[in-house]
Amino acid sequence: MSDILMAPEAANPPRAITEKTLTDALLYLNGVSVTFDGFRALNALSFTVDAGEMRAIIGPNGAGKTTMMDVITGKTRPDIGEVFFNGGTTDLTKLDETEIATLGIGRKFQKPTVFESHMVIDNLRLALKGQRGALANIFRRETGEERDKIDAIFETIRLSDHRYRLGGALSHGQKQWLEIGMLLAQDPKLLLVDEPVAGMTDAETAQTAELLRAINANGHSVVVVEHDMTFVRDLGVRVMCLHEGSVLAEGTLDQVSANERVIEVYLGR
Amino acid sequence: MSHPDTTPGARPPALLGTQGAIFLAIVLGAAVLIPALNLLTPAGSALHVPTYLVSLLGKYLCYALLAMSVDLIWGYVGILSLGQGAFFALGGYAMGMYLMRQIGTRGVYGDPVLPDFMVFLNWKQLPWFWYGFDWFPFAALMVLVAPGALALVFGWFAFRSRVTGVYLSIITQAMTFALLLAFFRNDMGFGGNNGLTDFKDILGFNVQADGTRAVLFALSALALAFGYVLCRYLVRSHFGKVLIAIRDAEARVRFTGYRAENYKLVAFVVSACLAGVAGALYVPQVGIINPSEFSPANSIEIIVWVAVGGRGTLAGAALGAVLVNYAKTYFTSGVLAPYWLFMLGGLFVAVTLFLPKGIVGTFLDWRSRHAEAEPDVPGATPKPVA
Amino acid sequence: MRLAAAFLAFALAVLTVVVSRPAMAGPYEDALAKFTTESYADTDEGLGLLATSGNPLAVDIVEALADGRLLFNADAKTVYVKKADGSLIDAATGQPATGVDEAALKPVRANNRVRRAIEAASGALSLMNPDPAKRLAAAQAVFKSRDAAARPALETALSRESDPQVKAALASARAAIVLNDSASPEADRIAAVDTIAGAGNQDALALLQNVPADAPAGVKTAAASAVASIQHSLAIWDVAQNIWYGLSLGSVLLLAAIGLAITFGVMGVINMAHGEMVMLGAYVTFMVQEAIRTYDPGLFDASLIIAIPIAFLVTGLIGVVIERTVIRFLYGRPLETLLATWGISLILQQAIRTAFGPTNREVGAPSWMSGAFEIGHLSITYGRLWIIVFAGLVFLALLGTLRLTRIGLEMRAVTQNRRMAASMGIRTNWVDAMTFGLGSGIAGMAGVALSQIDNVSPNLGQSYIIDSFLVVVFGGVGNLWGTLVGAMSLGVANKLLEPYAGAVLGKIALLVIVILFIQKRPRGLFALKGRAIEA
Amino acid sequence: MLKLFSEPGRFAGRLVGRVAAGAAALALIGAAVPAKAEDTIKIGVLHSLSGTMAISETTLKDTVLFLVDEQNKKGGVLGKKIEAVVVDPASNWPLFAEKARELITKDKVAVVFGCWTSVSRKSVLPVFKELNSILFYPVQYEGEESERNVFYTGAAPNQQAIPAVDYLMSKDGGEVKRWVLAGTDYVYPRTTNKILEAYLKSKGVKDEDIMINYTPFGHSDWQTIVADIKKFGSAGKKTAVVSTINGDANVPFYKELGNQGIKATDIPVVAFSVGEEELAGIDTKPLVGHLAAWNYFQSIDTPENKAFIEKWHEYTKNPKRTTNDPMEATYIGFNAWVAAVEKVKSTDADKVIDALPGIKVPNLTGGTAEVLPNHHITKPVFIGEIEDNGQFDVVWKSKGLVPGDAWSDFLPGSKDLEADWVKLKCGNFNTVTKKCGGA
Repeated sequence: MSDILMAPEAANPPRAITEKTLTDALLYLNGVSVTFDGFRALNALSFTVDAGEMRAIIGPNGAGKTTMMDVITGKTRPDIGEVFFNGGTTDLTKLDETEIATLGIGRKFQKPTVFESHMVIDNLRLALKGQRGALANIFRRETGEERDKIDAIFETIRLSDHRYRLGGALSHGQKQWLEIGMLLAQDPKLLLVDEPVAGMTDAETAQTAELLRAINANGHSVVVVEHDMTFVRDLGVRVMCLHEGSVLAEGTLDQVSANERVIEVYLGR
Repeated sequence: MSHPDTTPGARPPALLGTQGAIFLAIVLGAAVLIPALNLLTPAGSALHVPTYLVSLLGKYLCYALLAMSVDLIWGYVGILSLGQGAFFALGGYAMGMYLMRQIGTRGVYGDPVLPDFMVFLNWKQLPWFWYGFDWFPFAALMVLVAPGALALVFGWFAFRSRVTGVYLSIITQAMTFALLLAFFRNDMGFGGNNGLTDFKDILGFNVQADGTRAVLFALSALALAFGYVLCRYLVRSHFGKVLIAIRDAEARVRFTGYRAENYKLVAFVVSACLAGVAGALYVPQVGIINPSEFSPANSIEIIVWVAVGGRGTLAGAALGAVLVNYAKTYFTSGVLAPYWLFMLGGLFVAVTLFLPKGIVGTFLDWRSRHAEAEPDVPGATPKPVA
Repeated sequence: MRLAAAFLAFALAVLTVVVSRPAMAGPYEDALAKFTTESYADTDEGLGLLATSGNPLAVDIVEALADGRLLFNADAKTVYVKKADGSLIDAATGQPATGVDEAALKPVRANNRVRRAIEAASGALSLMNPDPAKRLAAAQAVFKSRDAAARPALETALSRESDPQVKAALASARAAIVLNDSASPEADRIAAVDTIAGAGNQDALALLQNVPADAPAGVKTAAASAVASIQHSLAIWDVAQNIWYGLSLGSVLLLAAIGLAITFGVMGVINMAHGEMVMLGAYVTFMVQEAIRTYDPGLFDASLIIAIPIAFLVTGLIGVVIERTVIRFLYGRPLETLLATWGISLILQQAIRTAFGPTNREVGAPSWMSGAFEIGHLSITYGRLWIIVFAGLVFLALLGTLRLTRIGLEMRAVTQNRRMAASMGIRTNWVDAMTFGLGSGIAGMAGVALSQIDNVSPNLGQSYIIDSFLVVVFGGVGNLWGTLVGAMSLGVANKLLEPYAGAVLGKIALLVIVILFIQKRPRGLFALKGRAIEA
Repeated sequence: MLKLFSEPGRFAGRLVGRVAAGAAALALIGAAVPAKAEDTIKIGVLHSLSGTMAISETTLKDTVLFLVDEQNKKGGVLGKKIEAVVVDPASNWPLFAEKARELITKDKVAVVFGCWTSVSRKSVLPVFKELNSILFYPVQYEGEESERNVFYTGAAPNQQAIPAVDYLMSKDGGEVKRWVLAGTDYVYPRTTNKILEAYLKSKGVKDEDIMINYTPFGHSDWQTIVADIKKFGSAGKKTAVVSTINGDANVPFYKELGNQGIKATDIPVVAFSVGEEELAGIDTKPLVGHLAAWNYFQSIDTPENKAFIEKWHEYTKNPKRTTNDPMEATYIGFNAWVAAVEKVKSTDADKVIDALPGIKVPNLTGGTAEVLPNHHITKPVFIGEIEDNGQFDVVWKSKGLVPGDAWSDFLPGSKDLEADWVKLKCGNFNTVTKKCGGA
């Protein structure tokens, strides 16, 4: 718990983007702008995420949080700006969702989307890292370690008792977890998690925070978009505040929430 | 009706649930019994099945396979093809061309090579695309290749440019409509509106002989059984799970790293080939193939069969095809003849209103409500998609 | 030549303004005799003689023959003209006939051959008719017959003609004669070529292409160059003509599709019964016309105007009923709507078939919708013109309803966010019913227009449903402008393709083009931003 | 079948039972239509009552029922009442074959009256051959066929198309020099136009004076084509259109002719598929003078026709109901069959088929129709001009009767073929190879 709070990069002051960071940064956005007929969703957005880092992103509605995820996952193409992955080796703007996903970027949607008419276990089976080819999957058989992996994930997301229920039959919170579980199954380098605790009870929220920290602990980089400040506090990681499509402030939650302009934006003065 | 997966770490699910077993039992049973009753029992005996009925049922079975091919892509991938009739017809034409070539000099003009319709429109020689069809293996191959290739090209374009929903449905309809117009043209060399007919024999057997009919019936039944097992296997494989996932949340599937378009394409092509086989078996049994098989109305009717039987249940699709077509046969003769369209139309409205999941779908629901059990077929009762 | 002589004689007779006295037994009497033999050949001859006779009664006789009022008694070999009031006039004397056994009278029959003779004769006879329209017809008749002997008559007529249009017609008629008259000097004939070339239409072209072989070289070359220039200009006009055809086809597509743009485009109901709504509209037109024919034939020209609102109400009402009884249970399940409406369409078709019989019903065209006029060499038929206008009006009306009226606002609100709209106190059920009713009603109005150009049979709807869906999808579901542009571009494209590819291949090509286009723009021409109908 | 699905549990043990039950269920389908009493003679009526062809075929269904009614008033045939079995093949060609089979094998009808389109006839042919029954086909068609089990009471091309062209070439017809052959793209127009083309060329018409145009079924936008015809016709030579345009497409075609002001005096259109029934759907005032060639017109003034129309109106309780050529063909076919049955005192197919050639029955236009050895019949040919009342005014009539010719002399493929079911017992005897061609 505490060790994660004291995680080294959490204390670091905001850094300007330099060649050095480009090479070791896992994810690297530079001057990304996206415009939907007139409305600027992203405005010269630049930031980096390092390998193994967990980053929380806050910001009022329309700050461009979801658009940012769309850009990273290839759902939306930026008008200008560069998006690099793996220390600048891969240009994400050239790839489509599938390719980006196979590169190791997993995404959890704001509205939990699991495969409702599949059993929970099948949801995980589908997400499990491995063969993605259509023809090959016709004759695919489930291997022993795949089964073990799934069991492990079930442990992590605490849904072992629900494995044979239909995804659609789960509660909202359980769906959120299942979706996170599916992300784990994909075993991505980077998880993009959009409002994971929306509509969760406080208990569930706390558990989710723990879960994400655990995930981050065993080597996954995580970017969490969330409104819920207590949750962000629970995460206790570097926070970045977006506003009108660009970074407004960055630092620990306390630093950020102390920031004049952030307060202005939030309290709309 | 216990699901094979209820114990952790169970082996992959058995291929057939009870439902499938029953279905196969009936189909295979029919494949044996009907021809037997037709050939072995004397006419007039209570058990005798008249030849008329054999080829009628044979026709139903071809429709059943066709319906199943639609269910594979509509029920499990959410692709509503309003052009499935085109694949059926192409398979039928491939077979029809073989049968035409078999007529040889027995045509009314006694021309050894040219089919009659070419003679009286005084064509001089056989168009290139008719070559090879006198050789059965080639024709049989074309039964799969012609529809398969069309599906491959069409699907490749449509799926990778992510045409979905009604847009996809409408362009599939446009596709079959274009083919309808094309095959109507006598210049195309497929016999125009009259199509191909007056077949003599298939692999040396007279198509009109009772024996041949019985065999064709049995083959149709086997094809249906095979089609069922195939689809069943597909939808229960990892591949099939992805299909259902695509139906329910395509974007999610892409973000999970699957090439949704490839999965759709494979399913689409398989379904087209099944439809082609259905058409190929259909032609020798009804004795004619003509462009009306391409008409969009036909393709819509196929959808209706599936909906009546129960979408996403395979067996239901087949059942729906048989029931609706039997209703058609029954209503179109006798006193009801003038009113049969009322009944058919009424049936469709009633089913959509009162059995939205079709006969089998509704039944499965009813059963899983009573016997606490997971649905036997994954996604047996899909949420509405288009 | 006989006719020719006729024209000459008659023309002179008129010129010298001699009040011709009752003729003795002569050509006129012979002519009458010819009408009593029940042979088209004789009737033809009779018409010739009639004109030569120079008898003032001739005109009446020809007119009477034209509209079947010329009666004869085969045994008595007597001929009578039946007046509009039913009274009989003895053709021989021109005096009212009395004590005629009408039962023994038969009308003199006409076939195409006789009708042609009638046209020629009345043409020659009415070059001086006070009615300019008649004179114009006469001039054109002579232009067709190209009879050298009519030339003097023409020239006098020309010298007296005041109406420019008629004058031009007379001039080209004369030119046509001169051109083919080997007697007249080369200069005149070349001048004639120019006059004809001036007309620059198909007839002129035909005339110039068939210059007699014996014509002097000068004439031939002049004709040749004229032909070239005419062909060139006509080629350009052809494109314009095809575009016009395209627009009119487009307007038909628009009418057929625009109702669907509401039920399918806005509500997301895959409405297979849409075509039947159009069909019902056409049958309403038929019934309205039947009623008018039986009760007040005078109103016939207004029949369509009357039919439009009735069709709208009837089909709209049916639409509301369908929505309330079936569709409303199927919202959010677009495919189920496809099946249900397919069933409904079968039922409606068979219902009409049972009620009206399977055969076509006659829907007449009001006078203001028949005929054509020319702009340059662009021939425009009134029927098509009005349909285009009507389509435009319907489109604007619909646009207005959606944009400006309260119900329109509520419709858009409901389609964009049902629950929000409901929470704002909009009666979504009612709005749904109204929307579907509106769509159906508009389809009905389209039916009124389509009844003018297509079969009024139970199958009417089927022939439009596919094109309608194609138009809506091509234009972009849920966007009226898309439907407009889609319909028009498909129409024009079709008509521009047709001359080269032929009707069938053209259509096929168009379908393929649409399929490929959808690949490029999977949401149609005018993709709806934000929440498109994701059926 | 449903019930089978509702049985839960493992199936292996019950396999046998289920199969039996399944077979039973299927067998039920067979038993669906109960057998009828044998004191009547059954005849089949195979005309579409729904779908696109209902527009034309429904009338023929009524005609057969009307004729049966008349015949039964006279005591039926062989002292038995005739019972008509009506089915609806729904304009669906495979369904035609299915229904034909049903009529013959299940209802055991002695003869079938039916079909309109060539494709429906082609579709049922194999069935009639296989089950050796009789079909009376009442519609004018492309010829090029003569089957033992079929009797063609409609016109062959030489009984309709060629006389019409001859008429237009004559002085009365307007000495036409330039021809537009416009048709719907299917076998009948294709063949007819091939024949006409050959015939016109044999009459010295040049290629550039023949324009051939095909349109799809139900073609509704005729602007371009009518404009083309107009252009083609304004080349200074007398032009006519020979229309083999089928059913539904005619109404928009004629409406367009009217709109573009093509008068019969300028470019007459002679049609082979437009009868009183089709005209009922059009305002004929703009069409006066356009022609049609048939072997019967409602307007023909003979006592037989008067009586027929009177009874027809009585039967249909509709004094406006029109009659047309295919109706007369049905009338002839029906009476010919009755005569043949009475002659051989049996409804046995073989006997009747052999008896039919040579049978003479009165037609409605004052002549007699004789069934020929090639299973076609003799017919008079009439050419009528459309009148403003939707009827035809007969302007030409053939001298005497024209025998139907199964194989056209103007087609290379068929000029050597000859059909004779009496002497040669062959429908396509090749006079060159002296062999019977077909199977």
